Amino acid sequence: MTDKKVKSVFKQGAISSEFIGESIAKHQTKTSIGAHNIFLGQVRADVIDGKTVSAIEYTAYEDMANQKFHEIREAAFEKFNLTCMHIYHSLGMVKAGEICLFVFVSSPRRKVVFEALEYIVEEIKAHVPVFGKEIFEDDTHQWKVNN
Amino acid sequence: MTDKKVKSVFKQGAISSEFIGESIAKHQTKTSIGAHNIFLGQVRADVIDGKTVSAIEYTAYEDMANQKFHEIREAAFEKFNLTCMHIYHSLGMVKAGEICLFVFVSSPRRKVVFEALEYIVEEIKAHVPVFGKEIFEDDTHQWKVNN
Amino acid sequence: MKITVKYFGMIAETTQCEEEIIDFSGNFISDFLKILHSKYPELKNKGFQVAQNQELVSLETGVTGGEIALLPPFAGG
Amino acid sequence: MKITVKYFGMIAETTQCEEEIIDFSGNFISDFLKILHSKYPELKNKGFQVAQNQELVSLETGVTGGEIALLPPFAGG
Repeated sequence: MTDKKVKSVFKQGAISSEFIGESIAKHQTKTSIGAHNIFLGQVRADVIDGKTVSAIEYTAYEDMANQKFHEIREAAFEKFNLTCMHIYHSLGMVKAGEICLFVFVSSPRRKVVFEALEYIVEEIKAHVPVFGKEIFEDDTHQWKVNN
Repeated sequence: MTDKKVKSVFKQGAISSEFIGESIAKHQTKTSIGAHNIFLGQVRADVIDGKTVSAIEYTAYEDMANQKFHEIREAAFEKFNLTCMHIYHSLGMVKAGEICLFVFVSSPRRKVVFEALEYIVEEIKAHVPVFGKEIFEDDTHQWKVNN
Repeated sequence: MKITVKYFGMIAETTQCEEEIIDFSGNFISDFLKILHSKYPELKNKGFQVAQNQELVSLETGVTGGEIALLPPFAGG
Repeated sequence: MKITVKYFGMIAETTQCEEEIIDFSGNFISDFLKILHSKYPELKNKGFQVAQNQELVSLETGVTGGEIALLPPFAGG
């Protein structure tokens, strides 16, 4: 499965709502699809010890991360009857309120998309080497850890 | 719970990808949100006895349907820690490939949005009096039934 | 009492109207359906639920007046 | 053999570099980490996983050369 071409999932900066809208539009010619499910991760302005997160700066071990994304993708296509799957993750600065993760799955039937989307998002959170520096308004920072 | 104002969930015709993109954009000021989950129902060009579905014409018992949507909404807010919830359903003609249902939930945490979205979509499918006439390319039709 | 009857989807196709007013003097939903069945014999072959004033009811529910709707299988989404 | 070592996130903050080349003559990942721990004593207090040539490995894995990366907790999404 690792022989197939591995394309990059990363985009510099936030993922825009226009980009998401356009991705949806592109699927309207695929008339075997009956259900889409979309997950969006958005940067929260968490307040920690009285300081507010203003942005997260994402870095990644890019080669390994793209390989992991590819493996997750292949595993999901094997487990679930999906017509399409798209994953995008931000690198660099993403401000609070902006979108840093966009996962989009489509299938003829709805049950499939619910299961597949949750599987993919949990796999990404657990296995992809992406790192997040939570930057506070006073320019101090802490390192984000997925739960 | 039925005392609160009941607003209409229905939109005439298909739900556009631009509308969905704009809905996402509106949530970028809500910086307590960490996760969005979106379900889109798309009309399938199913082939039945050699004839292809070209569109579905939706009708509804509108007052009862809006009341049911409202009850589903209230129940979901009670069960799940949601920041926002939006539901839109088409009435009238929706062509194959176009979107007829848009359900959008947002929460600080991802686990919540997965559970809530599936709950809401299943409730809509089971309890909302919306009817669908599947129109074939030769202008004959059959009535859609949710499974 | 006067009942506003509403028909939807494949049921409206059978009755060839979406709404009518029927004068009714019985007690139960089952009595009311007898009238509809005799007016529209084809209804017997159709699956539908009955709502009275926007709440689903059973055959044993009393008719309270207002609005009765015949709802074919739901197809939302 | 020459090993390219990569550091990320809070680990790169500790080592104050993102990549370096270390000449290594031992056998296991555990041996390799001893070298890093003596060079960067603060690493002992940090949680990280080790990847060799993009695959997670354990302390008992043999060092095969190429690329070793120190990965702090993941924070994707």
